[in-house]
Amino acid sequence: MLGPLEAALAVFVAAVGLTLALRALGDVGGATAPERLPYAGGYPPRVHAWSRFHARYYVMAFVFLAFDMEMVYMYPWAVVFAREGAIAFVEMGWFILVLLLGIFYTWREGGFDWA
Amino acid sequence: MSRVLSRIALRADARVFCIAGSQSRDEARLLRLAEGIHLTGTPRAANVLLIAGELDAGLIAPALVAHDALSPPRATVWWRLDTEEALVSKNFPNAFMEDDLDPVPALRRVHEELLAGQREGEAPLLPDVEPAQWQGIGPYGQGGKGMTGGVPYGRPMAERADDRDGLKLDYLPVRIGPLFAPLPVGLALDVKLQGDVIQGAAFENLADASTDGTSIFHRALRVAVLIRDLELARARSHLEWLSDAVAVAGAASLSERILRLAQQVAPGDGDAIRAVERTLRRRGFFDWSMRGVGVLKTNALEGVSGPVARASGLSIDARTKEAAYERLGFEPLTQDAGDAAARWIQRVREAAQALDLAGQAGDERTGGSGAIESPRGLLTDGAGPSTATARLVPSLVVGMEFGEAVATVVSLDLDMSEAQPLDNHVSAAS
Amino acid sequence: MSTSAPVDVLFVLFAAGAIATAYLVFRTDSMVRAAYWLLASFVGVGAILVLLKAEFVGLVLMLMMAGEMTIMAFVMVMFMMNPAGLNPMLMVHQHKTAIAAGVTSFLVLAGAALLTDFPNAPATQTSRATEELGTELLGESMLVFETAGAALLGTMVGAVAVASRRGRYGDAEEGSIEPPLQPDEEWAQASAHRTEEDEHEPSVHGGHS
Amino acid sequence: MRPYLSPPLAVITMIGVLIAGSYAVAVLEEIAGTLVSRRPLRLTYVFWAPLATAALLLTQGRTSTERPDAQAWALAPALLAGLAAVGLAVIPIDQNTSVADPAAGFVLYSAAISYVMVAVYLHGWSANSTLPLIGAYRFIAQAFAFQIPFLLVLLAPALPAESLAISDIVEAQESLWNVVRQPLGLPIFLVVSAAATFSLPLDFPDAADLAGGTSSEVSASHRLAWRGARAGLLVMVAAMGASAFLGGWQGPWLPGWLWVILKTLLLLVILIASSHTFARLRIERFVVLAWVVLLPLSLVNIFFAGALLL
Repeated sequence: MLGPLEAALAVFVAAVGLTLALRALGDVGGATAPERLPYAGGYPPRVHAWSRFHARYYVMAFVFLAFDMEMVYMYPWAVVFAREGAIAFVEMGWFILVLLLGIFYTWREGGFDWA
Repeated sequence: MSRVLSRIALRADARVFCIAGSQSRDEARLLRLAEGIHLTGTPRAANVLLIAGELDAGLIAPALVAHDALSPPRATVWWRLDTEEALVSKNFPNAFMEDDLDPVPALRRVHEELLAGQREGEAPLLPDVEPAQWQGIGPYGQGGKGMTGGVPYGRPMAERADDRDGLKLDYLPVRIGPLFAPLPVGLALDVKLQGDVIQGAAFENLADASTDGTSIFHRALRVAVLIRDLELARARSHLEWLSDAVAVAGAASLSERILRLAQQVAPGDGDAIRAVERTLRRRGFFDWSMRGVGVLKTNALEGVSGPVARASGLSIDARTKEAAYERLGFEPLTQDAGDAAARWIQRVREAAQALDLAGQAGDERTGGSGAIESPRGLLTDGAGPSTATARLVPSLVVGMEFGEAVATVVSLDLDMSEAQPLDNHVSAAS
Repeated sequence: MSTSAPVDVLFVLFAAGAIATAYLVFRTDSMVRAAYWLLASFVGVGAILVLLKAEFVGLVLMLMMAGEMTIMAFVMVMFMMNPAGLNPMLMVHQHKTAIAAGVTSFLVLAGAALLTDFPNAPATQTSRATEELGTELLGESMLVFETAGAALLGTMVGAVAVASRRGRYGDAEEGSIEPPLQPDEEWAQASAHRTEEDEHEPSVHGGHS
Repeated sequence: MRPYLSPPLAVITMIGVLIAGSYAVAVLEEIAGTLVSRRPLRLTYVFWAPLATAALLLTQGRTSTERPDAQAWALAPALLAGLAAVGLAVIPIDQNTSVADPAAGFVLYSAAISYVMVAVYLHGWSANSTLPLIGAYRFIAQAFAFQIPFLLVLLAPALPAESLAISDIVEAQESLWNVVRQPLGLPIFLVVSAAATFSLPLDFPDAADLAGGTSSEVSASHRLAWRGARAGLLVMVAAMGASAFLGGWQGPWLPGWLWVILKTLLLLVILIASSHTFARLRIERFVVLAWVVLLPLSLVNIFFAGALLL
């Protein structure tokens, strides 16, 4: 058996299902064209909003990608830290320091600014 | 089941989307303090539309769009505020008419009647016509040809334009306003959005130009009025603006408190306002939120007067030329930064100064000379300060993130009804 | 090998879900949907890993993929025309080759899975796995782990250098303009020349032809 | 095997906790708003308003927009509610009592937090409308900025516990709560949890300057679902803060579950009060602040916590 994860799964499925049901309780009013107009202050939009959206922070997204990887190492490290002691401290310290260099570099290059 | 829900829902605040004609802004703003109703920022969240006063001709069409965006069952209340014309009643035939000074009972009644099923929800007012012919066109009948052509689902798709970081992605031409809650009534901002950054901007003023306002400042153009009353009105105007601006910054409850304070201040209450300044500073409104946003250099300020000019370091104030103010020892306050934070601080300090002046003024009078320093700047016969200030908007917001642009426009304190109707286009600079 | 019925049922559900959502990635026209169908497929795989008692690895897979697939979604929306599929289109290219490649690799992998004689070593303790991983990382595989750090730094610097247009030393173009051919020619002229060339580049437009 | 509730019992408990939690959040919001705006406090109104508003939203008609991504739109609030439920489920209710407390509970919780980004992005994207779309993209930037500090600051309590299970993390605080042992932890956690729940002063995706952002096009039952799910999220982070930093069920005199509720309420009060206190940052500045200040600070916090153990 799955143990606690079984309960977690059940809870997730139930919450999603019940919220979907709750949302479905309200009937869909407003099916005519003027009722469906996206609202931005009283004028209809000239084009569809779905377009090649220029996310200004793409550089940050790539840095996030690298850091997200790093998190994977942090979890097992945290568990064994107390037992491994100083060596774990130094190893992770070095690892993090290297990554902090990356953050510092990105910051200096303006990578966190809106392009 | 639904009857039980309706009975419980009776206790809820009525969700009201309020559209104020540009002459009724002050009355409409006070409804934020009312109990039993809740003003929403978007019509989707409301089912009662409140129209305050007579709508400007340019606001009728947008108001119809807002009406149809309400979630059904919907109703309209027209709070007449003793207007004579009847643009509203012509365009909103089913509107519940309210002549009373306080529209809240009428709003509650409509809300309760809707819930009890005694009042039928209004049908949409605009014709049920798709924006363009699309059904059956294209290989799948979706209205488009090719990858980006046609009008899928009745609307064209965005086109591409160069951007400042060398990418060539789509831009969205969008009209924000004139009934977009954070912006001043009547200001329709036409922006070209690439991502959330504004690449080109223009605006149209949809408010009716009003040459003869009813405020004490308009009266002071012709007759002498008590400085005490004039300065009190100035402080109120600044505080009411502050209440709006704080609400756009997200702090609804603080906004309410400031609006209440605006109603209660009396001549000599300068210290109460200085306490507000300290509160705002402590909470980060100046340093976190508005510092460095929308910087105005003095050389860009042609024709601009009032707090906007003084926050950029120009010491111009029509009051300095008046003997009465000289007797009171009036000195205009200025600041150097010229950013949104400076404009916020400028108005708060001027409100405090105005209350101090009002406290000392005694029976001194001013006015009648055809020019007066209004809260927004120099007001003369037939020309208000907002004309020049509004002209700054397009060039100022280009290159800004959307929220920054909204904060900048709010910090200018525009009254579109005193700005000349104009159409000002500025495109992307970079 | 002993498994219980609910685990089997869940395995079948997640496996079928992973395959079905992976298939839907190619059946939708919307970039956002495609990215999140792929995410759903990864979640299915992660859930299977959890069922295989690799609790930590499975959950971390789910955790990471949320960020990764969101990045994929917004980058695809950024650069693909018609990103929401308002005009229907085909998400696959080179149909036949793709199908052949897909079927072949499926057969090879399935064959490998079925024909290999896997050791029968049911996992019993789940709580130890994370610790073992940690000990491994800090002990024998220390060099791998630290190399990963350096590699991630390289990734970051590379990503920033490639993607960022503005840097400490000014706009990216300024550095990327090749030196003039003639020694007396100005750099600015060379750059003006280049910009002109760029503008003649044919624009990629779908529908208007 | 760790103790957990059987699935039906777990579902009933969690649904109850979520509903009660959302109600508590709504009441606290109402009280905070009343106090800050200096309105007179009407207690009957305060306790009735959330219920009445929910009923009102359920009687209204749900509107749509032109060609929305209808399924994704419906999924967004449901996913958010599901995440709140899972995140809450891993938090122990009492000594030896948890709804679901897996060995890698902390990883499961982190995963739930990172899927908030998916839910909010879908919520804004699906309407095919400009303002929600801007809100959606704002939240991606916000999520990239807060996620790493969020995970790091919660990792520090795992060091002394030598485990990724939340109950072990609570247990390890028997002698000293982490709020004392890791003084940087709770403040950083409060900042990033305001970001994770997109509540003021970091409510960028649903901000007032976008007239509601991702929720500016939603009405009726959808609005109720979204608000309820967001309130659930707030409870979820507050409960985690109570367990990771304030010793969870540990405390004298009172039963453990009551301590959990009281500590969670305390953090909810702090979060909601600060949302009525501080001004909103600009999103561009928050991003830089999170990377350049919060992230290094949370690393310092981890190393400080580690050095104490050596």
